[in-house]
Amino acid sequence: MDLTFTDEQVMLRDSLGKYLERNYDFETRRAVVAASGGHDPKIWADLAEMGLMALTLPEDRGGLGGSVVDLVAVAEVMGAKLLAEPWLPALPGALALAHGGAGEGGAAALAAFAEGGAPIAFAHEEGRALAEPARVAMTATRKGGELILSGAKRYVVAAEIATHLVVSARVSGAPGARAGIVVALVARDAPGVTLDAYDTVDGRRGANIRFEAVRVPAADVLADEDAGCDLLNAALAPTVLALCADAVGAMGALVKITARYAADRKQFGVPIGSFQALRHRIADMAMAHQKARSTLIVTTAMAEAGACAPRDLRLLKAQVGRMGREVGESAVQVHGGVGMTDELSVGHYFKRLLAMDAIYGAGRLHFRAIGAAA
Amino acid sequence: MDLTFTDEQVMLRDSLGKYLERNYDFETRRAVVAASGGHDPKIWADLAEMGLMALTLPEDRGGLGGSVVDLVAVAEVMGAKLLAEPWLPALPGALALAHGGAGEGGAAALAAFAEGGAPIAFAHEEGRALAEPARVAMTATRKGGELILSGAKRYVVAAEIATHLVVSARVSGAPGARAGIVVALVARDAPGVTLDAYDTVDGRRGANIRFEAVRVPAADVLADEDAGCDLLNAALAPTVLALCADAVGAMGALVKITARYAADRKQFGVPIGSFQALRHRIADMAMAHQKARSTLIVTTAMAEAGACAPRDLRLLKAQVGRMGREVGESAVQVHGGVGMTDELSVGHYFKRLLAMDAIYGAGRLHFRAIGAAA
Amino acid sequence: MNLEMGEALEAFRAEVIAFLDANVTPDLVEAGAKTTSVFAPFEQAMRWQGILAARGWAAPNWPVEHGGAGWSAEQADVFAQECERRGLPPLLPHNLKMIGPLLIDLGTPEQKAKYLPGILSGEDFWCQGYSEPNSGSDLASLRCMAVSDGDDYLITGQKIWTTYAHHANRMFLLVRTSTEGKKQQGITFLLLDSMDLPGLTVKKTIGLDGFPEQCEVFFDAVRVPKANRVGAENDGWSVAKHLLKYERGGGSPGPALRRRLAALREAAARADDGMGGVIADDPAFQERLGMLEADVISVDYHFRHARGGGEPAHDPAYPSMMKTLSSETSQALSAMMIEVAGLEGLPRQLDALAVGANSGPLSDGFDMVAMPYYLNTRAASIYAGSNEIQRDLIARIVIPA
Amino acid sequence: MNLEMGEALEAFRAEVIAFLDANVTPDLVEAGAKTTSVFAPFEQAMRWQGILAARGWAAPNWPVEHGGAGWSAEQADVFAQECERRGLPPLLPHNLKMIGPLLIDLGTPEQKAKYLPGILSGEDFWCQGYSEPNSGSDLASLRCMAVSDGDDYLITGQKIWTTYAHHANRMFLLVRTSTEGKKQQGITFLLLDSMDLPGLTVKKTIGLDGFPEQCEVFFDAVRVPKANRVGAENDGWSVAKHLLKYERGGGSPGPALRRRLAALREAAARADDGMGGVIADDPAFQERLGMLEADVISVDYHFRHARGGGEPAHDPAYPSMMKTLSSETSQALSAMMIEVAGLEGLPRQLDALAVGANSGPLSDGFDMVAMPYYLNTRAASIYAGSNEIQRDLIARIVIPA
Repeated sequence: MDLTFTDEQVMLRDSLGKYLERNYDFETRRAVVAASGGHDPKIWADLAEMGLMALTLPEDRGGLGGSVVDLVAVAEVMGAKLLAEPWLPALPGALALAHGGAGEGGAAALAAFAEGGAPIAFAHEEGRALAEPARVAMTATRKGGELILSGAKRYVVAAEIATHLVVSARVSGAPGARAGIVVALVARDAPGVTLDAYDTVDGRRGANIRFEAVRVPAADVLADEDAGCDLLNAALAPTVLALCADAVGAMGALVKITARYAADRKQFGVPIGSFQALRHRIADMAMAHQKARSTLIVTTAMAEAGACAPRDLRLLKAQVGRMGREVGESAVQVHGGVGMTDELSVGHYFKRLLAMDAIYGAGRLHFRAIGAAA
Repeated sequence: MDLTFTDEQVMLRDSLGKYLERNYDFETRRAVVAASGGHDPKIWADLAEMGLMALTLPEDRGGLGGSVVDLVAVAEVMGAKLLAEPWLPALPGALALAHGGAGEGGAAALAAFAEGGAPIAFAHEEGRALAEPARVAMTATRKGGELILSGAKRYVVAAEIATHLVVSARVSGAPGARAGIVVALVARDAPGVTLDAYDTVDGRRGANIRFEAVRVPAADVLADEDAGCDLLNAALAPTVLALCADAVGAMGALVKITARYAADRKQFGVPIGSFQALRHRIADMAMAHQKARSTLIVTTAMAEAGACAPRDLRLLKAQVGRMGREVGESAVQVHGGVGMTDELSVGHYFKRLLAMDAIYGAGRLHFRAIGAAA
Repeated sequence: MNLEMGEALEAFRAEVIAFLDANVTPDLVEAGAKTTSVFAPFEQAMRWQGILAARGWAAPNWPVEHGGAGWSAEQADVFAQECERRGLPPLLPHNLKMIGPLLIDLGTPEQKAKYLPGILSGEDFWCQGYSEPNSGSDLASLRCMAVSDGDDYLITGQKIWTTYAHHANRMFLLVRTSTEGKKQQGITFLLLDSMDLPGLTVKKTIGLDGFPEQCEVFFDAVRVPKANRVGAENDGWSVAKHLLKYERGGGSPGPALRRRLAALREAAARADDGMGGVIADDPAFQERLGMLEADVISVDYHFRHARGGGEPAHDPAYPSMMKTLSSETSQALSAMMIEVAGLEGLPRQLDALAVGANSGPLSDGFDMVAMPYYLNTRAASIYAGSNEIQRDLIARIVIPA
Repeated sequence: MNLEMGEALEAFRAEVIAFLDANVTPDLVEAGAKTTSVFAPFEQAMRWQGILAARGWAAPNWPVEHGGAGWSAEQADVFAQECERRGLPPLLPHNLKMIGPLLIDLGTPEQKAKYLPGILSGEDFWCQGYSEPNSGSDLASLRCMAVSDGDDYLITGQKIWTTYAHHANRMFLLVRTSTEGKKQQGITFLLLDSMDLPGLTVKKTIGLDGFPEQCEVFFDAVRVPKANRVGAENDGWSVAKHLLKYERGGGSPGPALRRRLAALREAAARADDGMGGVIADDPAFQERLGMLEADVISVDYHFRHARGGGEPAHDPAYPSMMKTLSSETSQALSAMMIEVAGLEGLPRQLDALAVGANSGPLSDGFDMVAMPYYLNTRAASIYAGSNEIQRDLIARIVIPA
């Protein structure tokens, strides 16, 4: 049993970490978020240069053929550095394109993305978040060789800067049925696609998207109703691992920042970190982080070994969400008033963790599914 | 709005408290529990002498006509002093007799009890505890003018020393239906009644009771199927208030004992009560106690004013159960190893609180009912 | 034990309802719905205070001679219930629960005459200058100096976490007038007649929720007459402690908590649960909601128990307990709010949250309010003495010396 | 990252299964089911240890030259899984995870030769004499004295919370040999060859669950050869700290937690929920059970992560974290056990809980075990360094000096 990163992975983490330290301090991030919703073409290009867009795409699709361990290795660093670039939101769309039956348009979009071009936005979420792909409800109908999409998707991050959207929809069956789900590639400016874009609490740009009789040619259907659910799972499983890695990175940063603050900040003539109540709270933060991180690492190793069931992913996602909120709440409390302001990074890490908990299904649904069946 | 006890109530509390301080220290209690399952005829007689058996029975049934506030006033003292006598377990049976259509036998049993005679055991619980009387499932059939009881009751406290049992059963309808429940008085040694008695974790004697075609004459049916559920509620509502008062008394005692221990016990050369982690834990215990107590007092005042709905009682019962477990767990933790032994009163208070939480419906069911409808 | 009920109380309720029918305008209700803090939107909260003051109901608990309503506890509950039912915004506590009661207790006759009318009517709004950058939990270490200059003081220094200072036209504050002796000595309590005094600057602080609620206030030789002192020079700490009594657990937390709980219930009854139903029907949600409601009610009852003369009324730990219990209950409530909102809580909708905004919420009002309220409510366990400080105070009372 | 899987591992599993098929007797399974503590019933636990020792599997993690099995982490997991599946009792940690590894590391060659065989085979059982009435969390303040007398020490004093001392035939303990200098100095680590030495008395302590698990041990001039000392005189504190490493988070908490979780699931699937169904189908219960299971798995993974060479393997806070997390997870689990048992957890069934009892449980085995286990498990956050002490240790590592 080996649960360590390889030397190559460690090097990649180090070089990404150093790059972000040099080029992406908190004030830079603040400026990028304020100016352009978290996306700076220069930083995006640099990340692509490091191979991060191509990292886990298959080699025959212009990728580097990296593993989920590679993905987790870099995503943890991005979370720790609070990267607002839509690398993670672009991941499932790219993976769906890479593993689905993409035609020429799709292949071109993917190749462009891999080289640092526009992200492929993933238009999948509905309602208050889908706890599993089988819950997709937005409808699609077949007409001739085409697919007609009608309905709405919520919280599509980076849709504004994407050239394409990967969209999940249902041609048959009721929400909950694995069969009947299709996945399609849609140009972001295709007729009938309307974006309602907004800032998100965690410094990104999201959009609710309406599809009104949007026509998708057969070549752009990435998976039909027999394969749609599997394709979504294939795209989402690495994404959830990366998302959890990002969150674990953020938690680790919060533990460090908070412990440092407790050592430096004085009240009553002594560091606040000398008060047992705060010491214990910080100890709890450290435990929550370690617990989440070990769950991440072992689950990642299982995924790498092909032994990670949907239940294992649910458990990871739900635990990281729960621990993340705990750690974020404690970080603010230990910081006191200053932790409540927009000035410090603490609140921004916290909101990133909250956003990650909300997406891809509320923790309560995942926990219940775990509790319902061993 | 007046939420204080009257002078008379304060006097009664004081005299009961003083009596128990003089005659019922922890070692005496230990001896009574070990020798006779928590019941000492002399103490029982003294309590009756103080009017505690007759307290809330109607004046026309030999009682003192006291209010639920009187009940709560004395029960809190009993909990604080860890009284193992089955005063509380005998309450619902006596109230059912007092408010039901008891015949001569019932009237005699009640009169005897009021004067310090045998308690009337309440054979009502089934399964893992009934969250409301309407869940009664044990069956009864009518035959001629008689009622025939068949089935089992669980956790009947003081059945061994009772001359009579008050038994709830169902003649029609499914569990959950309010209609169809009867309440009957049964001699404890009636043919077909079998006791399987045991010690309980909180120092009492309980019994599981089987009823095999037990015949009940019409005169001993306290309430028929139209009135059974109401009679049970009339018996249980004051009982739940008293039970919660007892638990609140126990919680208050635990807070005091634990705070005292923290002040006296030294480690690392200082009282353990100087460590902030334990100080905060004790502050939490004190808050839990106060929160439970205020819920008790306001609910009692509402009951006295005739404005206490079943939902209010559920809320009280569930809160007291939850807070009680919290306080008990913390008391043991603060005491450390010595809190884990049978030697100190701490563990006995704790187990009393656990037993009270388990009876009359698990907290989770009460909380859910509260959450399900405003 | 005795609760007042019956006809007289119902007659009073009718009176309240008639008054509300006549005076509540849609912008007030909108302000109530868009309250994402314990502090309601300023303009509407003050307008509503003015309306109530005109009726004599702005500060029902004040002594009647100063404008109180002379209500029984039950009448106060009825009034709170009816306001809660309409979703009206809470009044800001600064005037009515802080500086007003303080001046009634400790102000000079001149101060009372000069300030109380504006405090009650809402013509003035007072902000509170206590915390400083290095004096938060350790408030007594404050260093904002006031130097004697004839009949005046000259104030130099800085305050922080001054809620709504950018809306205020007056301020009460603690300053250091002596550096001798214990740090609690040498503090003085002052009143500022204006926020436009020469040398005074207000700078807004943006919070986690994106809103400016707190401010920094800078003083550069700001001149204040000594007549504006409350209590003796260097005795401001005891004045502040007197005031803290009102601040911590002084008011009932019940109505605000119940109002948010009702909103949570309604939202859960609309919100899809991701499994084809609505969240309100999920037994797991029900169980947790029931636990939360029980806590809301227990906290409310603890307040009532004290008000009804029971043991908590005489418990020195009561204010700290109420502060701790009510802040943590509101935090638990806010956590369930973002749980119900789910993804819909993630868009940042600052514009739509303004009262009178042209744009509506992306999904609905509850979803829009949930996240800002959750984030803002993190402060509840920090301000007015952090909950760690409160637990220390409680332990000091509960654990024998 | 790499997990071993595949045929070789499955062949090993078959070997384990065959061994268990041949050697597991009903009383062992009964002892497993009636384990209401981290400590299994003594007689069966030791018999099972003997059976495993004969096969070379009693202490798989020990160095192979001392009787270890040389298993990979994955093999150890397979063995644990198969034992868990049959509900076998856990082995007692005193011999195998405490004094054994300690002597391997720090014992003299003579001590190793003399003691290790009996430690491994289970012929001997060693109890641990650490705590004293006034030295619990503050262990270093211990006062049980050992006075030099030629080649021997004479021990006088008292130990407390000595688990299974009434079953033990040997003891390792800390004594004070000097009162000079810091309290951590002057402590010596000794081995007792017998519990029947003149002057030695064992008194059982009854616990909350009604069972004697802990003991007091009294020493009145008990004679011990100096050759029975581990480490140097007055250097026992560093010996004890070395041992603590094994005690805190040394073994995997996974198997025991998973076994109890499985029992909880099975019981919930049988237990009426008071509303006409079974508890296992209650979504609220499922949600909480899911959270508990997630915690059980996270704790288990934290252990695996360390064992797999990841960051926790090098984290000085790891032992304290494992101790805290595993103890609090077992407590949460025990709380759900009494919730499922409900009223059926209230009868006190000490007789039926004995292995080989004539009487069965009043309802079923799970209900009988739930309350004693819940009560006993309160100790998990107290012994081996209270969780308050563990959090202090973690904070010392996490917060920069």
